[in-house]
Amino acid sequence: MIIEHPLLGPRDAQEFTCLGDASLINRPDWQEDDAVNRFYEYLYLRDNPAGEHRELWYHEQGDRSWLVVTRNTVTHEILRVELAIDVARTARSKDRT
Amino acid sequence: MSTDNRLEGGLVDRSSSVRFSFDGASYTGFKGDTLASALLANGVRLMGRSFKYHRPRGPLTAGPEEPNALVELRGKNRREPNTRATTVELFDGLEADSQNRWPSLKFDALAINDLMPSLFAAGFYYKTFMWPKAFWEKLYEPLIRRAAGLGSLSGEPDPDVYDKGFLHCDMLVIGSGPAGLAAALAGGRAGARVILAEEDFIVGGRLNAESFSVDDKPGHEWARSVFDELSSMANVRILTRTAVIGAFDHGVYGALERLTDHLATAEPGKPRQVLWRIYAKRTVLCAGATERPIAFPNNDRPGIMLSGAIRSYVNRFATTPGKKVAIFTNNDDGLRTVTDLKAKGVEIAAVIDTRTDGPSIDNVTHFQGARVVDTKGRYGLQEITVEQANGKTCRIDCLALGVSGGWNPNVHLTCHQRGRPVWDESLAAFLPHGVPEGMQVAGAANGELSTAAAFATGARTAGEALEDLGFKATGGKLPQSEDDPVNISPFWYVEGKGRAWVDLQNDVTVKDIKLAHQEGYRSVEHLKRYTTLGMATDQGKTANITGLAVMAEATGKSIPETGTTIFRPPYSPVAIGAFAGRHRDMSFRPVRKTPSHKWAEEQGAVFVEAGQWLRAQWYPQSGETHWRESVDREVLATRKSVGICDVTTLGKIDIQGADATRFVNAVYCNAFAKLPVNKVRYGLMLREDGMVMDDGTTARLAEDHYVMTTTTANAGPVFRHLEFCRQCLWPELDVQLISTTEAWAQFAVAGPNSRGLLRKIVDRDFDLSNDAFPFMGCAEVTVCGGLRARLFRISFSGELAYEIAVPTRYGDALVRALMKAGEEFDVTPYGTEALGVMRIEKGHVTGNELNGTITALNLGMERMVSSKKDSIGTVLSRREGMNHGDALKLVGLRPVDASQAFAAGSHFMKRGDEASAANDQGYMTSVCFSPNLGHAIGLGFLKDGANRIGEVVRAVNPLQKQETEVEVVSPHFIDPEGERLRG
Amino acid sequence: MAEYQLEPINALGLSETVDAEIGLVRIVENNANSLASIAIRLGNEKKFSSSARKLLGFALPGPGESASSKTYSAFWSAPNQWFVEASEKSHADIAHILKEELAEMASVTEQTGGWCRFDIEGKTVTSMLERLCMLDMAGMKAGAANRSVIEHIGVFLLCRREHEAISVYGPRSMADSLHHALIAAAKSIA
Amino acid sequence: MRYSGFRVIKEALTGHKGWKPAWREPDPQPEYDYVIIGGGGHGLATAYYLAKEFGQKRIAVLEKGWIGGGNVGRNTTIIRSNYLLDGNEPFYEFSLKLWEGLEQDFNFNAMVSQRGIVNLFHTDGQRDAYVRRGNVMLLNGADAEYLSPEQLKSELPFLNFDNARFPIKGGLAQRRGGTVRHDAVAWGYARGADQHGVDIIQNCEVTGIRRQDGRITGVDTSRGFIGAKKIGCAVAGNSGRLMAMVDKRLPIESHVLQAFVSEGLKPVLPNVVTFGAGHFYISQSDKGGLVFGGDIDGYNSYAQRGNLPVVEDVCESGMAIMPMIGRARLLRMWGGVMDMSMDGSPIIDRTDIYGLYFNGGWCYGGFKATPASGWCFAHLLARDEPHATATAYRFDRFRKGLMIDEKGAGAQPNLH
Repeated sequence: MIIEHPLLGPRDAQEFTCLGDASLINRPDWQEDDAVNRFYEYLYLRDNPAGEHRELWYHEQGDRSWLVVTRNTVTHEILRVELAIDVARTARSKDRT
Repeated sequence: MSTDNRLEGGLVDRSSSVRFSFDGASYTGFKGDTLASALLANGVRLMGRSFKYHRPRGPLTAGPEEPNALVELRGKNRREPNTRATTVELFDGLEADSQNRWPSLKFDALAINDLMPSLFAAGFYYKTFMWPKAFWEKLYEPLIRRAAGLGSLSGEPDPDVYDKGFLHCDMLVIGSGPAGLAAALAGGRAGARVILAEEDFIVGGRLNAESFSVDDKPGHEWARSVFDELSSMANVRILTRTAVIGAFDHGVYGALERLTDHLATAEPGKPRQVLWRIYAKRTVLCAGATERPIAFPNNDRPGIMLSGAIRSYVNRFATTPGKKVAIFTNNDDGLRTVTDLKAKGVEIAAVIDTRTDGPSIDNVTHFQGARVVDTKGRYGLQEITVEQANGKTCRIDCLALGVSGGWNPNVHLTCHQRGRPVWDESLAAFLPHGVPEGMQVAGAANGELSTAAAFATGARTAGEALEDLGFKATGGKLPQSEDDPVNISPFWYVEGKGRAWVDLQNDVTVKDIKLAHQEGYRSVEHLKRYTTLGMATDQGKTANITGLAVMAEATGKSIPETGTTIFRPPYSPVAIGAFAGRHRDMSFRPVRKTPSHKWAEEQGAVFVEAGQWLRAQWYPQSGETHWRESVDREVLATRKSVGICDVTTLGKIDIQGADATRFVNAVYCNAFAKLPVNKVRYGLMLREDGMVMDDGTTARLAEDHYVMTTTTANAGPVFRHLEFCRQCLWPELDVQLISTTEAWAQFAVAGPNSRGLLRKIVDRDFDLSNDAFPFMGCAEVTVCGGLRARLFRISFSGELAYEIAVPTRYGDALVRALMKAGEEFDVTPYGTEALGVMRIEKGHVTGNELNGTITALNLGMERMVSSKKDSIGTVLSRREGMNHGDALKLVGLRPVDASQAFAAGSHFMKRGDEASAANDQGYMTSVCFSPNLGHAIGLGFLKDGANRIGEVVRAVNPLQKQETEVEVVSPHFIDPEGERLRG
Repeated sequence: MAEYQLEPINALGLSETVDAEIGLVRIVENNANSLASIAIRLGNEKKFSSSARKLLGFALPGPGESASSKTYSAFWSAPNQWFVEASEKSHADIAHILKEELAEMASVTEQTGGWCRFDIEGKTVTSMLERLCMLDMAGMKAGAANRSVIEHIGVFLLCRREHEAISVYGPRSMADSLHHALIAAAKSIA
Repeated sequence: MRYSGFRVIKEALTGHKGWKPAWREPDPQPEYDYVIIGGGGHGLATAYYLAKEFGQKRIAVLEKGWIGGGNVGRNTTIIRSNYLLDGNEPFYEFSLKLWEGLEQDFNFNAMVSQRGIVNLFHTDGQRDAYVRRGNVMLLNGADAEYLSPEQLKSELPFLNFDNARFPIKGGLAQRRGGTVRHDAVAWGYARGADQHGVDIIQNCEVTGIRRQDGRITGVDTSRGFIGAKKIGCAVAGNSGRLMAMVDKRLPIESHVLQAFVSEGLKPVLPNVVTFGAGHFYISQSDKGGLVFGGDIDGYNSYAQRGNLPVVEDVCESGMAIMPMIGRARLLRMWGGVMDMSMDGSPIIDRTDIYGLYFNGGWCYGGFKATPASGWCFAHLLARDEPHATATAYRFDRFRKGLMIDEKGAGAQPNLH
């Protein structure tokens, strides 16, 4: 597979480590009453679609960026690649508003 | 039988004769021959035995699709079993042997199977060999295993080396027949980066095997001229002897280049083959087509081969499989063989055309609407029986029979991403469908079977791809060549009494397929698996479609309704060694050496693998005969005076930034918010699921600067985790991370005299006294007259100890200086074993304890998990199942009888309990002999262990037939109050 | 004068530089430089880039690139992070030198000891490296700087001259393995 | 019809006219007591044991394609019960015991071959972990044997003892482990289930699960609605897809695991060998092919195919430990979609929808588990309580913190 790195262009997926569902970015608030349950759902119940999937990949043998890769799990086609730090910042700023 | 079937002409080099041997007999061929063509030229038709019935076989094909002519090539540790004689390029001194036969190719004992074919019908083994139960492994299976298999491995390590390589291009052209050459020319002339890959050792594909002319030149000459033109282009790379073996995601292709297989010996250090990974923006697949046979009774005799293969032998290799040849066809292409044979003066015994309306041929015995219904000649064809249109049969003498059932486009690579070809009625063949992204198919592979159409579609397809990529295709005149239509009337098999083979190698007959149908194995997948159709080394390249057609007829459905089998990589079999490349033996993975490696080697150290690192395990001294002597000495010397150990392998992560404190506090479960500058603290890192991930010490070098250490094994995973936390969880924090594991050479200096030793190394302006630099202090210092260094007062051994770090290139010098400076204290270098002993004596945990299923509670560190802050893992560590009353707790163990030993991996049982899973109380994680205590000691996890100090339990180890009574004690065997390390 | 003098050794463990000529390529161990990493502190991007430009003599290069002046050269290593290189003779303490100029704006980390460097030159550099590395070696332009993998070893590859000269930086602990891989590939294509 | 040597000879003499289809091809009934979704090894075994051992009737197995076309036909055929943890070892040992009598039980030769499995270890830490594991096996009544390097050298002389990057320090053997002809397992169970009256309905894809008042009523399929009192879901690899029909998220991801076979070779490898310093396991089939595999590709996938890096990684490991295979040719590679659970262990449990039962999350362990999985799932379906060896395979173990994590890799499916 080839991942179109937003900064570095096409790179062999072999340089990357895949973590899985990008919803791991959305870590729950530890102070909520049902924090244990929220963390359970956050950590264990991840998206696993047959189709488009947003997932985290780490450029371990490259620039150490975490990327959010939108990939079709049936065809392996990659539709979008973003820097995870940008995605996370956007998510955090939305949280705050 | 003739001994010389060599003809005039051809593309072999008659000036270069080549000697070779087959089954010990010597022969001569020419450069440019394959093993099969040279053997045929020498009148040898019998080259192999089939898998199940051990039927005598000769080549069916002249290419990689060969099912029959498999040999063991080369000898000794270079033996290559199952090598297709039809693709082996002849070289001087080549040695080949037949296989799957005993005692000889001609007299094969297991050919007895052929006398009872009915017993060995499809799937017979699923229905018997079940009684008595014990007989399967003892009797039946060994017999079957010995009879099965084909060639044999040498059993010796492969002596050759293999390379891997990586190529990038705009356009990859697969196959160099007319379509491929046209495509490559278009790409080359447009200035694109083109790779042309050809499996054969010359370019041209069928142009080399046919007698057509192209632009008034013989086809092979035209191919040669294009080769010359392409070779002159800097932007084109031609890879001959290179099979593209797989189409992977996003335009990544695997290709195997054979560099030295055509040579008697390779130069040392030169690879035999290269496995290329080709990154192609676009791919034009011009893989051609493969002819398929017609099944008829006894259609497997040596001398019966594909009609097009005979043309390859005649036109390219200047050899005929026999002096008298018959042709059996259902299409016009089969008739071309007649013309070509006649042109070379080979006698045509007869032409049998299944069609009643096929073209007529002059001056040849020609049967229309006829079929071959039987053959004779056990070791080589002698005679065929023809059933004529009027139902009468006649026998015809012949030494070879060319069979053509039509051509199947080579769709293999189009299926590698699970594309499913579709049936085309007019060609009676499957055409590519659902091809991988970026791939386009041209020429015969796409069902364009005439040479002119191959040129046209090759050029056009390449042109489209080039335009997509932004290149301007130059167009240009297409070469002129034959443009004959395909006239085919599907005909798959001849009904008859005898066995009609569909899959020749695996001995799958028409009857087997019908039996599979009768027993309900009707889907293509069931058919393949039940009968083994298409599962042999040729992957059914010549068999699958016929098999499908037979099944279709049995089910009364059309072929497309019956299904299609798709092909998986690799397109042709690839040596496992080639996939491994250089990564074998000592080069399997890189070696990481510590800064003191060279010095340790000089000391005669014994090294041990710690992940990729090599670390000194102990330093034997003269007179020491057992490792324990060395380790005990190192431990005692360190605890008595001072020892030195290279601890560079621990991961070191530099953490800086305005929010570094917040960050460190959030990734460790224990509190770090108030760690003063110039202080070190032990940190416990949890995974988000609450299990311990790693531990280590983290030093605060400045307000906004920390250095975290990790265990050796987890340096990479922890760094990845921290980057995840930084980028994905807390992107608003000002934190910068970088690994400095390699940048600093770090040594533990441990023992009561460590301070005295370091006073001689650390520059005087730094006060090493206990008051000025107490336990858990850290500082940036200079050593040996100004070299910057880092000093940490931390202790893994439990002694007064320091770790000192200098830039890595000074590590070698530092260890030498430490040893020199330590002479007055009898300083001792110690290895990982002594390190391990001392940490067990002190009750520190390592990877043996931190096995990924252990919580802070299990370690007795539950109070470290701060509930007052958000840190990774704290929330889920509160789950009920991780906090129940009799949770495992870390304890120390010592033998009740001090002379007794025990082993890590033992399980704890209460005294008096039966040793069983139900009574399991926990397990031993680490064990060593403590030279200080004079007996074995261990660490382990025991249910409710903290409340069981003083209890005697049994450490049972049935695996090693050991059982020892052990007393549960505190895990801190030595200096439990920590007075030494604070001294 | 201290009692103990510390002399550095080369990454390959020798005191002299290893220099091998195989076929048309020459592989030379380079121990002449000091290295440090610099990473921008959040919110200091503007101030940092002008200070860095003043100090280094060039604007810090973008992703996948390198730049150099008489004294310094630098290559991009990660978003907002660079490796800066200078002669060890003049800049043995490169991290401190950079820190003095860039403190508060950037996190500076000593990296000299962390890396080994091999300079590869010759007509067949591309053929040699395409046996080792999945980057597009034939398409690599002068000034390109990329992190990738050679035989399971994480490396930086800097293109000094297109198709002619490449420097490979690898983890110092793996210098022997990296050197072995380079030599083996050079022999393969020699 | 009973299969036997006598029958084979009789049929051979009479032109094989008497063989009947191994299983019927019935049309679906309007309603069943039990509908098992998934005609793979586990689904067929479940139906077989439901009928044979638990005396249940009116059972159907629905298969979207052809039976045995999923992971039971796409694995590396290894059976073993060498597990470390309490939650797993008794279950896999139960499975191994069922394998030992399976062929006589369902009258089909699946070529259960207890040729032994050897796990190699390369460090002292691995040795300690294997000793712990071997003891767990013995304490659970399974067999285990500790092998010294010398013993290994005499048993497997072709291993890389002299020039290995990670030297072989010993091995843990389970002599009762081995291999089975994988396709035959599906066929044997199918034939056995069919003979006990189970309807095996192929080309019948479930498109929806109907519910009423919190309980299931049946399934919509490509062949119409089929009513059911109880539904058992046994579609590992596609568990997420199926359970999405009832809006249930699972602690499971789908990943692709590649497997490989070489060209046929004369016997060269007597048993199953696994490498401890890389991702590699290998055996030789009765037909002569070296069957081997390694790690999953590491990304979520339903594609039944993988990519080159893992192929290379597996072959590198193979060459590291067994350099004699260098000249054997890799013939075919394929991929299976695995249910990778969050702790590496399976789930056999009720769901919170009345009448809907789940079996999945098998990770790498699915094939060897087939008999016990079928038995335990049948037990749960028929009696509404877990079998004694499968009590830990519950959904709520993650919520409660009772993970069964053999590798200690945590909630990271691609590391199990």
